[in-house]
Amino acid sequence: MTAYNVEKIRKDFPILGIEVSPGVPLVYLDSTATAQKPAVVIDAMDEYYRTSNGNIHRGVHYLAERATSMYEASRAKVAAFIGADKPKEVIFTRNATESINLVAQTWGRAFLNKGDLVVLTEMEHHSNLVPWQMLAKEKDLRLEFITVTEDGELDQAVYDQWLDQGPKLVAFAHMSNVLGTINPAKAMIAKARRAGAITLVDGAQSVPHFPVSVKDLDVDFMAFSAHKMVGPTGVGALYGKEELLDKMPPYMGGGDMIRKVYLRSFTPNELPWKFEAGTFCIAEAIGFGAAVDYLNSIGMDAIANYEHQLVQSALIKMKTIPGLEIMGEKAAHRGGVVSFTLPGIHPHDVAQILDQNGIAIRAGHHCAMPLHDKFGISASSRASFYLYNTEEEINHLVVSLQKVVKMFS
Amino acid sequence: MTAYNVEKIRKDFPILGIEVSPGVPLVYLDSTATAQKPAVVIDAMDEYYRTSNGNIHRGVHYLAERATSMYEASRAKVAAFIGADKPKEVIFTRNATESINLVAQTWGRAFLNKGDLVVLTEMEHHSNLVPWQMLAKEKDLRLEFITVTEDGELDQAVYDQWLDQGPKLVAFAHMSNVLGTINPAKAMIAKARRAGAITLVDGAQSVPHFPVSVKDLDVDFMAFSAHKMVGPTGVGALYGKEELLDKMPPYMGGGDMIRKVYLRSFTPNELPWKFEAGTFCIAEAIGFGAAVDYLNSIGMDAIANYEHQLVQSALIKMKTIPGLEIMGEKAAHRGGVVSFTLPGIHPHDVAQILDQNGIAIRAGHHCAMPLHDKFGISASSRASFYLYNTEEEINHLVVSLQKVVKMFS
Amino acid sequence: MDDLYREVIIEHYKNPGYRGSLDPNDISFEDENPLCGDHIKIDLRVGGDGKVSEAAFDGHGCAISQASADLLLESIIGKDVNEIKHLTKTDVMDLLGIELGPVRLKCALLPLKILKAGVYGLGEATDDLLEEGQA
Amino acid sequence: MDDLYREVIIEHYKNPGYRGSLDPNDISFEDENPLCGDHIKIDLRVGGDGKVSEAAFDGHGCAISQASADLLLESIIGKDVNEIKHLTKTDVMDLLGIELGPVRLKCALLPLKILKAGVYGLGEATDDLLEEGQA
Ligand SMILES: Cc1ncc(COP(=O)(O)O)c(C=O)c1O
Ligand SMILES: Cc1ncc(COP(=O)(O)O)c(C=O)c1O
Repeated sequence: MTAYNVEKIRKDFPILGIEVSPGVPLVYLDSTATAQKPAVVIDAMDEYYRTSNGNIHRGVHYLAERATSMYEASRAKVAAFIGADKPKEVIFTRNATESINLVAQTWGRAFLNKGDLVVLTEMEHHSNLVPWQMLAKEKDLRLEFITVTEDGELDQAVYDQWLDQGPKLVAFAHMSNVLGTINPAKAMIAKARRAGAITLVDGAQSVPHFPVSVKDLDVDFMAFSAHKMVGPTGVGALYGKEELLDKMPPYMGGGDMIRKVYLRSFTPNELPWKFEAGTFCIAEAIGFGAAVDYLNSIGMDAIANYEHQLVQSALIKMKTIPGLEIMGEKAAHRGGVVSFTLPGIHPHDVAQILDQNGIAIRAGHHCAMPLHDKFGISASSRASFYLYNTEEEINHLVVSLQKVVKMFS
Repeated sequence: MTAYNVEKIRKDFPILGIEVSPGVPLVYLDSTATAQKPAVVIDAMDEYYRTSNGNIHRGVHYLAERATSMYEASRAKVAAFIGADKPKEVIFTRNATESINLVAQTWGRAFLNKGDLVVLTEMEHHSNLVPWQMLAKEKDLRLEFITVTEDGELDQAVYDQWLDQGPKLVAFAHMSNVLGTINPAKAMIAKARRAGAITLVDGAQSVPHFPVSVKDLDVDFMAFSAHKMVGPTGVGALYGKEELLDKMPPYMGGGDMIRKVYLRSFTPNELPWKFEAGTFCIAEAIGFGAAVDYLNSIGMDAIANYEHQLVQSALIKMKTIPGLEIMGEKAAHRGGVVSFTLPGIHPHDVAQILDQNGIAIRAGHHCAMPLHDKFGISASSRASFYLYNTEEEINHLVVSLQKVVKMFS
Repeated sequence: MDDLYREVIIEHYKNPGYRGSLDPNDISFEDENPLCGDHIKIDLRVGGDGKVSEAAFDGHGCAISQASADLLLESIIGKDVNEIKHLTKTDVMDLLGIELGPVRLKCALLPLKILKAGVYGLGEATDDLLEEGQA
Repeated sequence: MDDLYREVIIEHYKNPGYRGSLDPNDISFEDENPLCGDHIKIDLRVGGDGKVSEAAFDGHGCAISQASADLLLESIIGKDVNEIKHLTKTDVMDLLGIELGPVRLKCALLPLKILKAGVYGLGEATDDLLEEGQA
C-alpha cells in the first residue's frame, strides 16, 4: 500500500485552494452536508456538455448514442462500486431522499397495509423518517423506533423486541450523520431477514466513507447521494434487489419509463428505466460515474483508514476544550463526524465565529430533530471530515473553538 | 432592434463546432429533445463547483451562504422569465415530467375524487398523459381528450363539449413536440376558468421558444425543463399559483421540506421549499439561472422570430422531396418542429443515414404514441430548430434527405 | 473575527436589560425559529397614551436573536405602538450594526416578527411582517 | 454515408427472400420493438430430422430489422433446431456486417430474439435470449 498523500489529494479539489476572505483560507469541515468535487468530476460534466450532450435512450444519432452509453456506463460503475450484481439494480434518482421516497411510494404503497409494522430508529435523518410518516398516515401503518443509547448506539435489545412483532420493513441509517455511529448493518439485516422483514439501508453517509457491498450486506434497498461522495448535486441512487424492483409499480409517469402508451393506459418499461421518468440527470449521472472512478483511484479502504485517524485525533483534541461535549462519543464504531455542544454558546454563534476564521462547520439539527430532542438539545455544532481534510485543519478548528469559548466567557 | 447574428450565437455553443466523424461537422436538429448549452451555462456550474459549492439553506458558513443565495437568485430569475409575481411560486424539480407528477400526486390526490373529469388532449407528450392515467386508476377519475384535427390543431368544439361537463382539470401542451402546433393557451385557459376547472400547461416546448407569461396566460400550473432551454439536465420547474401551492400537501418527505420533525409527525416548510426534499439540484438550478440570463440576452422575441423564419423555409424546402409528408403541416401557429414521413422508409433508417452525414434528427414516437396512433403511423422523423440553427443546415438536411430517398428507390 | 460579534451583541446577550416577563401585560406574543430552536416571547405594557411603557422578552437561542430582542425592546420604550408597525428589517440591522447571511438574518429578525405579530394581534409571525407597515 | 447501409441490407430489405408466412407451421412466434414499432412474426417448418426445412417472416419495420430477419432465416435453413439455441448477438452482427449503436442494435436483434423465443417455446422474447444458449 502506498502512503496516503493528502496534499496530493487536496490538489485534485480546486475549491480547497480558495480564501473565504482576503488572507483567510477555506477549512472545509462540512462534508457530511455535501462533499467538495475533484476537478475530474467537474471536468467530466463540462466535457459532456461540450462534446457529447444529447438526449438518451430514444435517439439514433451520434450525440444521443454517446450520451446513452456514457449514462449507462455510469450506472454500471455505481453498481460495481456498491457490489451490486447487475447495473439494472441501480436506479438513478435526485438524491438519497428521493430514493427513500421512491421505495415508500412504490413498494410501500403496494405492499404495506393497515396495521403493518415499520421499524425505524431514533437516529434517522428526516429523509428516512418523513417518507414513512407520510405513508403511515395514508395507510395507517404502525411506526416504531429502535432507541439510541447514551453512547449513541442503537439499542439492539429494543430492536429484537420489535423484530418479535413481525415488522414488514426495517429501515435505518448505516452511519448517523450526527453521531457518526456506524451501525452493525449486516447483523441487523440478517436478523430482519429471519424475522421476515424487508430492509432498507440509508447509505447516504456510509457509501461515501467506507467500502459498502450490498451483496455482503444482503440488503433489499439502499439509498445514497452522489453529492456526498465527491459527485455532483442532482443525482443519487437507489439500489434494489431485482426481484423486488420487478414487482414494484412504477414511480413517476412520463417519457422513458414506459413501453407503450395509449390514451387511457400504458405498460411500464423494463428495469431500471421503469423508475426513471422524463429526461433524467444525464450530465449528473456521468459526473457520478467520474466520482466513483475517483474514489476508487484512492481506494475506499485507504479513505476509511485515513478518516478514522483524523477523527480519533479530533476527538482527543476537541475534548481539551472546557465544557465541550460530544454527542455519541463512546460509540464503538464511528465515522468522521463530530457533533458537539459548548455550554451557554449557541451552535449558530459557534459556526458563525468559526466561519470568520475560514472554518466551515454546520450548526443546527442536521436534519435529525428527533435525535436532538432525545439528547435534550435543539441544535449542535458539527465538524465532519473527508478524504481531503488534514491534521492541521483539526488544529485550526481546536484553536478557533478555544477563542470562541473565550469570547463568551 | 439589432440584426439577429446567428454566427455569433453559434460561437457561444462549444458543441456546435465538433465533428461527428473526421470531416463531418455536427448539424444539430434535435433541440426539441434537448438543447445544446452555451459556454456561459457550462461555466456557471463549473465555477460554482470550483468556488462556491456548499449545501444550501441550513448552513451559516461562507460556502453555504453563497450557494443558498445563488440558488435562490436563480429561482428569482426563472420566475421573472415566465412572468411570475413571486419567486416562491417557482418550485424546482428534476424536469417537466416531475413537475406534472408533482401536481398529480399532491394537488390531484388531494383534490380530485372518484368520477371527476380530467381533460387532456390527443397530442400530449407521455409526460402529460401517464401521470394522469396513474392517478385516474388510483382515484377512479374520468379522462377525456380534446381531439386533434387533420391540420394538427386541437378541436375547440370538442374542447367546448368537455367543458360543458364540468371538468376539474384541463391539462395540455402549450406547443406540441411532434406537430409544432402552438395551442391557443390563453383562450383555452380562460374558457377552462369559466367552466370552473384548474389548468395546467405543459410548457416544455413553449417556454424555451417564445415569450411566455404565466400572468398573461392566467394559468394555474405550468411545467417546463431547463435542458430544453439551453440549461442543464437535472433541473426543471413547476410554476403554481401561490394559493394553490399553499393548499397542496407536500410531495416527497425529507430534509428541507419540513419545519419541524418529531418521530411520528412533521410540519411542512413554507413555499417553495415545502416541495423540495433533500439536497436539491443546486449546481443545476444555478445553471438554469445562467440559461435564462443567456436567453434574455438574445431576447425571446428575437429567438421566436428567427425560428419562425427557419421553419417556414424548412417547410417549403422539405416539401420538394418526393413523397415526404409533414405531420400537422397546416396548423395556423407552429413552432420550429417538423415531423415527417417518407414512404417505404422507416424513420430509424432516415435518422441513421442522416447521422452519417452529421445531421442529428430524432426518429420514433417522440414520446407521443397516441398521437402517432391517431395519424396511423408508429413512428416519424423529426427535425427541430433552435436559436443556433441556420439556413445552410436546412439545406444540408434537404440534400441529405434526397440522398436517402434515392438509396431506397 | 470579532467584528461580526461586536462587543455590543455579546454584551446584550450576556447581560440583557430586558430579559423577563410582564404579567399582566397588554400585548404578548411568542414564536420560534425551528431551524435553530430560537424561541422568544415578548411582553409589552402600553400606557393610556398608546406608548410602550414596559417591555420584556424571554426565551433562548443564539446570541444574535437574544441580543436583537434586547436591543429592539430598548429601542421601543416610550414609542407609540403604531410606530412599531413601521419598523422594518433595516431598523433591526441598524441596531445590530452587522451584516448577516440569510440563515442568521432569520435569527436577527425573529424578535421583530414576534413584536409586530403581537402589536397587530395576529395569530402567526410571518415574514411579511418584516416589511414596511404590512400585516 | 453508405457503408452502414451496405448494399446487402438495402437489398434484403427491398427484396427479401423469406418474406411470407407458413401455415401450417411447427414453430411460430411474433413480437415487436415498441421503441420504433418494428413488428416481426417468424414461422418455421421443421423436418423429421429436427432440421429447419422452411422459414418465413412477416411484419414491418426499419431496413435493419427486416434485413436482419431475412439474413437470419437464410442462415438457418437446413440447420438443426437445437443449433438455433446457440445463436447469439455476434452471429447476427456478422450477418449484417455493420456496427450499430444501442438503439439500432435492438432493431437488428429483434428477429433473433423472436426466433429463439419460438424455438424455446417461451411466452416472451427477452434480451437474455441474445446470449449463448440462454432461455
Ligand atoms: C411537450 C413536452 N412535454 C414534456 C416533455 C418532457 O420533458 P422532460 O423529459 O424534460 O421531463 C417534453 C420533452 O420531452 C415535451 O416535448
Ligand atoms: C444519513 C443521511 N440520510 C439521508 C440524507 C439525505 O441526503 P440528500 O439530502 O442528499 O437526499 C443525508 C444527508 O443530508 C444523511 O446524512
